[in-house]
Amino acid sequence: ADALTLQLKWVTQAQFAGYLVAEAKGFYDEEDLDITILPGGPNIAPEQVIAGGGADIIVTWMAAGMAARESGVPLVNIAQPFKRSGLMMICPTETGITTEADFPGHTLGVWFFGNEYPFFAWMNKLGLATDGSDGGVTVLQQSFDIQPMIQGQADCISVMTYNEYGQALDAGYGPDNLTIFNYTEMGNDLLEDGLYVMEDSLDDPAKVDAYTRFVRASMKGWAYALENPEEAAEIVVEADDTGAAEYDHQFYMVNEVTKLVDPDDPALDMATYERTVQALLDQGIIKATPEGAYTSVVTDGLK
Amino acid sequence: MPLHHWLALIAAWAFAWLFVERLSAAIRAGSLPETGTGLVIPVTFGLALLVIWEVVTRGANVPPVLLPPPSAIGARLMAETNILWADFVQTFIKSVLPGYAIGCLAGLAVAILVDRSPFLKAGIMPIGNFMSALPIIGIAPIMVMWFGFDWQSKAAVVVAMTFFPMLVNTVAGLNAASAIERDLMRTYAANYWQTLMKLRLPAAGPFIFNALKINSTLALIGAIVAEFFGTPVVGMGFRISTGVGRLAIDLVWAEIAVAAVAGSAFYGVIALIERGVTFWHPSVRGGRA
Amino acid sequence: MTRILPVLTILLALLLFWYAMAVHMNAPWQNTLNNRAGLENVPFMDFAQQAWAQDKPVLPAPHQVVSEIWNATIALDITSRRSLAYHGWITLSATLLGFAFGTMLGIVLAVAIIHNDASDRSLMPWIIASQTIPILAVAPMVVVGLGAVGLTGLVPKALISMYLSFFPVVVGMVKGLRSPEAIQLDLLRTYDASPVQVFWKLRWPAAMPFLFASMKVGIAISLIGAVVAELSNASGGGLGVRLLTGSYNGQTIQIWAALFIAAGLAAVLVAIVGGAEKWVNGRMGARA
Amino acid sequence: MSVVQAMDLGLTFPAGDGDVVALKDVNLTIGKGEFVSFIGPSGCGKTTFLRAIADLEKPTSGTLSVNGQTPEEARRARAYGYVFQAAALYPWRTIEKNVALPLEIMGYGQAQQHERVRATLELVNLTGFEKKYPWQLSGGMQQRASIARALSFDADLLLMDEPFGALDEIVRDHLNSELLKLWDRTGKTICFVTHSIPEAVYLSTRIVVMSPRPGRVTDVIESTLPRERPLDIRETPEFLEIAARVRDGLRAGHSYEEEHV
Amino acid sequence: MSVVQAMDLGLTFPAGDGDVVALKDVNLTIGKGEFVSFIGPSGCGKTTFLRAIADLEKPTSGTLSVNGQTPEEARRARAYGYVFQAAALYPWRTIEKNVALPLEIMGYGQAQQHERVRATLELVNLTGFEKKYPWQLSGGMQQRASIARALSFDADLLLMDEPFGALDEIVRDHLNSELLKLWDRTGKTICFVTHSIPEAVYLSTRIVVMSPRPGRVTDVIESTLPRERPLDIRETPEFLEIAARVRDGLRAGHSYEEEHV
Ligand SMILES: Nc1ncnc2c1ncn2[C@@H]1O[C@H](COP(=O)(O)OP(=O)(O)OP(=O)(O)O)[C@@H](O)[C@H]1O
Ligand SMILES: Nc1ncnc2c1ncn2[C@@H]1O[C@H](COP(=O)(O)OP(=O)(O)OP(=O)(O)O)[C@@H](O)[C@H]1O
Ligand SMILES: Cc1ncc(C[n+]2csc(CCO)c2C)c(N)n1
Ligand SMILES: [Mg+2]
Ligand SMILES: [Mg+2]
Repeated sequence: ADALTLQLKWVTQAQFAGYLVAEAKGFYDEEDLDITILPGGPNIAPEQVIAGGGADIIVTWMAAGMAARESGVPLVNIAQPFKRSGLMMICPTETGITTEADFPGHTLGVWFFGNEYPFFAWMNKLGLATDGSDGGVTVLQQSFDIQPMIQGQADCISVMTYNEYGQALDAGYGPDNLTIFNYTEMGNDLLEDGLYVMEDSLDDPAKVDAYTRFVRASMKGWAYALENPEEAAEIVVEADDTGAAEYDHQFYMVNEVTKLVDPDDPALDMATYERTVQALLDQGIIKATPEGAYTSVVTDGLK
Repeated sequence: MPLHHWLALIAAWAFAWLFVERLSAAIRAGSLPETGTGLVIPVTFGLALLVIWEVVTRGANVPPVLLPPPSAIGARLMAETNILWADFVQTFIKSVLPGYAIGCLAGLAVAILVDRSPFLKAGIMPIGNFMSALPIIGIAPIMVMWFGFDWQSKAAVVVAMTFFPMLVNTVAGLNAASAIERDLMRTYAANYWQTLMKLRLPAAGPFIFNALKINSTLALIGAIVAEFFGTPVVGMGFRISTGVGRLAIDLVWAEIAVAAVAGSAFYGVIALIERGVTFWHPSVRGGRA
Repeated sequence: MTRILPVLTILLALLLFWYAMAVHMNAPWQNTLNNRAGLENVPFMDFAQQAWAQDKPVLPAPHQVVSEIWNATIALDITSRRSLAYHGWITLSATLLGFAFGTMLGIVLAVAIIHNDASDRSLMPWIIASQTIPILAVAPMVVVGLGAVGLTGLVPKALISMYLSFFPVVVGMVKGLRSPEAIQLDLLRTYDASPVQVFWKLRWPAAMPFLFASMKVGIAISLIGAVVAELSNASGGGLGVRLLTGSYNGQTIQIWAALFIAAGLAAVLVAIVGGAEKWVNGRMGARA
Repeated sequence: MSVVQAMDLGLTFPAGDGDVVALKDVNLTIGKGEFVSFIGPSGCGKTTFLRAIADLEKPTSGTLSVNGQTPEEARRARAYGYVFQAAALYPWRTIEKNVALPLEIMGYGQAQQHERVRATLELVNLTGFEKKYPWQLSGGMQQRASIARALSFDADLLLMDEPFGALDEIVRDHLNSELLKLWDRTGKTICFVTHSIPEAVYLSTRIVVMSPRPGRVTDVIESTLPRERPLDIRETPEFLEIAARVRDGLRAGHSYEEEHV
Repeated sequence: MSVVQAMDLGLTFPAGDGDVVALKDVNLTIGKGEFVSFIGPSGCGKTTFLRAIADLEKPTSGTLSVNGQTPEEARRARAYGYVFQAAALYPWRTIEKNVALPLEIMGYGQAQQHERVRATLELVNLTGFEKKYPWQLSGGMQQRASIARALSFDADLLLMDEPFGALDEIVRDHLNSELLKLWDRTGKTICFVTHSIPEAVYLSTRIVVMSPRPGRVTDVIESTLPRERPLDIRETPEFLEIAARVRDGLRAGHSYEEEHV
């Protein structure tokens, strides 16, 4: 069997249900693959891990992937299971924020560590300063939960539809007492969880073949998760070494994540790709239009 | 790694070693002055390290996103002085210094309080040990909850981190005075505070400075780590954590270099003060009795 | 009894303070909840009860933490991945290994420093500088780097523990090994004792008080190192991982439970070092 | 009124390998203005007795009163000055500051501190060494500094434990006569441990001879010498006779005689 | 061959507030088997001279040889045993272990260590205190333990810095005669610092009188006493005459004479 290591962008959770299900249900074995799945965390940059040779394939956001490419890690997108963004910004109504025009003077929470690009691209589009100057917004490096909102440290916080938004719902927040800015609906979405490999590995036909089988099995995993959300949630809980994943939350997450994934088509949508690249260029996150940052050789191989 | 890289490596090491040996022998023999030359040695050693680092990263083709060569770090250091300075002010001046001062003073005060009353000592020391062991990583989010996300919460983390070493060392130090030195105070019927000020605190000096030195490095680590848990978008810890995410590893190392220089200078200042204040201790006066 | 009573008194005072703070800090959120539910003029005691029973409180009440600890240790199979005892053991083993490495490294460096001028002058500043490197920044790189050469699990964590814990030992031991009075050194000079003899017969015993003071700090820091290392690598478990995942999910009670287990571990470890100190002191004829 | 009164005094040090009886059945009354010397073999309990008077050691039996009070009350009233057998100077203080230490503690004014330090340092011939640290002095100089420290404040009772042990004969003679003058002038009560028989006889109104294991008083010799004592009184037959008595007392309680000679 | 030879020896301690000249122009030759006492006011450099011989202090001028070698070579050859002015016992070792320390270092076997420790402790009359820690002993007992430590191994040169300062007359007499016997039996060379003129005269073949600021040798007195010296030789006119010469020498170099008396 071909051995491949997959580095996730975050801790073991239903955000990666397709891969975890494929592993648990033996879909990788069927493709004669031996897959090791490494959980991520707030201090693990998948781009760094793959550059150091610690992984063959990584799951990451396109903005971070392109930025890494410019910094000398030649990453190439081989598949894009996530079609839509799950990123939102929510503001409790008592802050008085109802439209983008209300932002100036308020504190907005953002995750950094490579997750800040969509936010800055958006602010750039609105023409709002983020350096603390007058008429702009104050940016807070947000922790990975909704506490900054509950404790009023930030007026608005970043959430993922499939994770923190669920926590907010649990805490009694909802559309009736929140103003929600959904990046996808606003047309500000940048591509999220895609699969990236090192450029030179694509010269090796055997590798390309292994990648192809990997993507095929993974998409089977996603399809299975979509059909069987209860079992998928159980698999995720089971796969979590730390014992922290809770079934109810993972079940919620499976259902939300599968809304973002198209299990039948892992191919990169060129229109969204172009828009993402343009936003990154506009914001100065990358300086030059990337060349060869994606390939369809793997997804073409699936057909 | 090609052969000539290996040779460069060995040469750099051998040269530095010989040079340092010679120099310190010369200082010992008194043919070179202590001050000034004293600095040359660690600098030489450091330069040797840097050369080795440069040669290894380049020679073995270590990906710069894992470990950049020092030359790249140096270039970044020069290019980003504004950012680095702002981060330094936020972290060192605003968080570390006040937190260090408060933490050390509190540790000292509680040690004295605890020392005063055996009841408190029996009660607080076990609980103090317990609290001190709360990993700062755990208290950092809590401090952010309590003190907000700006420097105040970082200073609070520094306070919590520096408190325990000071407490433990001071309690040990307050018992360092010898029996006969205490007896002398008894013969004067000196009251508690007189004995404290004139005997036990001076005798505890070496221990207190021990804590001050350990704390000078702990404080910086604490402040930087605390910034990983919610900060405004400035600060050394913030820059390091976001820098890794952005793969701006050379900026991260530039920040680390600033931290190392600031921390070493801080330590050096404390060590200088120590030499002045506890000049009488055998470890300082070379054991003359 | 005379040892328990003071501890109990202080503990009681702390508990009272803690309960009061819990009401104070959870009040805003409780008010929001009550307003939403249309409750008004809740009597104080009822309000307090509510504040002490929140799911994700800002500050959990002591009994919430205790029951979480209970549920996550005694009430669970020890091999379960939800068991804090299981995670505690993982952290403890990394701590102990790292502490052992760190203490040895610290002593070895201190010995080199006091015996060799060149290493004193060249090493010491860099040992100090090494400690100003924010470990959390380096930890993931260490984990990634060691992972690339195939080292995973306990060893990377223990190395980070070692990195933190050797420092207090070096500083303390350099001081301790230099603490003998001149006349005590002179005595051995008159015997033309070898450096090894001077070390074992004089410097080492004289450094004991410093060694133990350093080790107490060192072992507590070592635990912090293990926890920090776990934060960089969510696989494999450990108390640090519990802290991390607790904080993603806003599970404040889980965070506090893990924190208390960690602190409890450290307190026990420090106490063990303290016990060893007493024993050695006794063997060295210390005055009662 | 008696300054020190010991009745059936006993003091035992507990030790893992058998207790040490440092003092047993000691009965002694020292009146105001007396100069009492203690002499006896090494380890016979002289230091222990002085320490008990000074409330540095708790007797395990019998009673002990100082100035009619308990030793603790007397200590709190700062009834005495103590010269330890070892100098016990604080290494972080200069000689001058070491001597000023009791004055600081007892709240003397700056000017008075200065004057007293100057005078007592001159008395022990250490003028010029004010700014030195203890480790820069020879053994005898350290001892003199510690004497100066005990004399700097005016206690009515002086407890001196071999104060002149490390001094040469000339300085010793000098300090002996200075001490006698001081005693005569001020009417202080002095308890003085020494190993020198001539010194004991020269200085004392009474000489207490002690003997070890267990430490006890074996002889008390009253001096018949006049209060006024020039140095050459030491050659008079009367002096030599007292000295001989002391020597006999000492020898009687001494274990060497049987064992070794 | 001379054991110690000092030529124009000088030793200055640097100090912030003016250097201290501890030794100046010292010329002295000590032959094999001599017993030389050093006497002089406190602070005159006796300890410093002994320390220079022992290679514990580096002379700043002149030359010094020990056994025809440099002091360092002599020290490395374990040429001497040293009794310090302060006992310097290690607090974490029992008395017996303290005395065994040099034997351990010099690699004596267990049985031999045991026997030597027993014998020297008996010599200084400390049998029964083997298992005590230093702080459980009186000052004089500590001093005797440190003497035992220096005698436990057989060095040909003994450097003794006021070894008997804290001992009473009887023990002192006893140890004086034991030391003389040892010296006579073994032919050791002994350098001996004391403040007691009778002790110096009784023990020595030669007495070196020193005087302070700067420390220098002012007189060297040859003893005419026979090698065989019973204790009562101290009452002979010959003895008293030598003692008087020493006293005069001492007085001459002494600052007290002019200043105070
Ligand atoms: N480490 C030192 N630093 C500075 N000065 C010193 C030091 N050691 C000794 N001295 C000075 O050197 C002089 C001689 O000292 P030394 O100890 O040799 O005297 P000594 O003859 O042994 O006196 P004593 O009989 O009191 O022991 C003294 O004036 C002393 O102050
Ligand atoms: N802290 C202690 N613990 C145990 N035994 C002690 C202690 N202090 C003194 N002793 C013992 O008590 C006895 C008397 O000691 P003390 O110091 O009073 O003698 P001393 O008469 O002053 O002798 P020296 O002339 O040698 O100073 C000795 O046998 C000594 O071993
Ligand atoms: C370091 C880091 N921080 C934030 C995110 C954003 N994010 C995307 S998925 C997810 C988990 C919660 O749903 C979070 C927080 C990330 N990926 N990595
Ligand atoms: Mg005594
Ligand atoms: Mg001397």
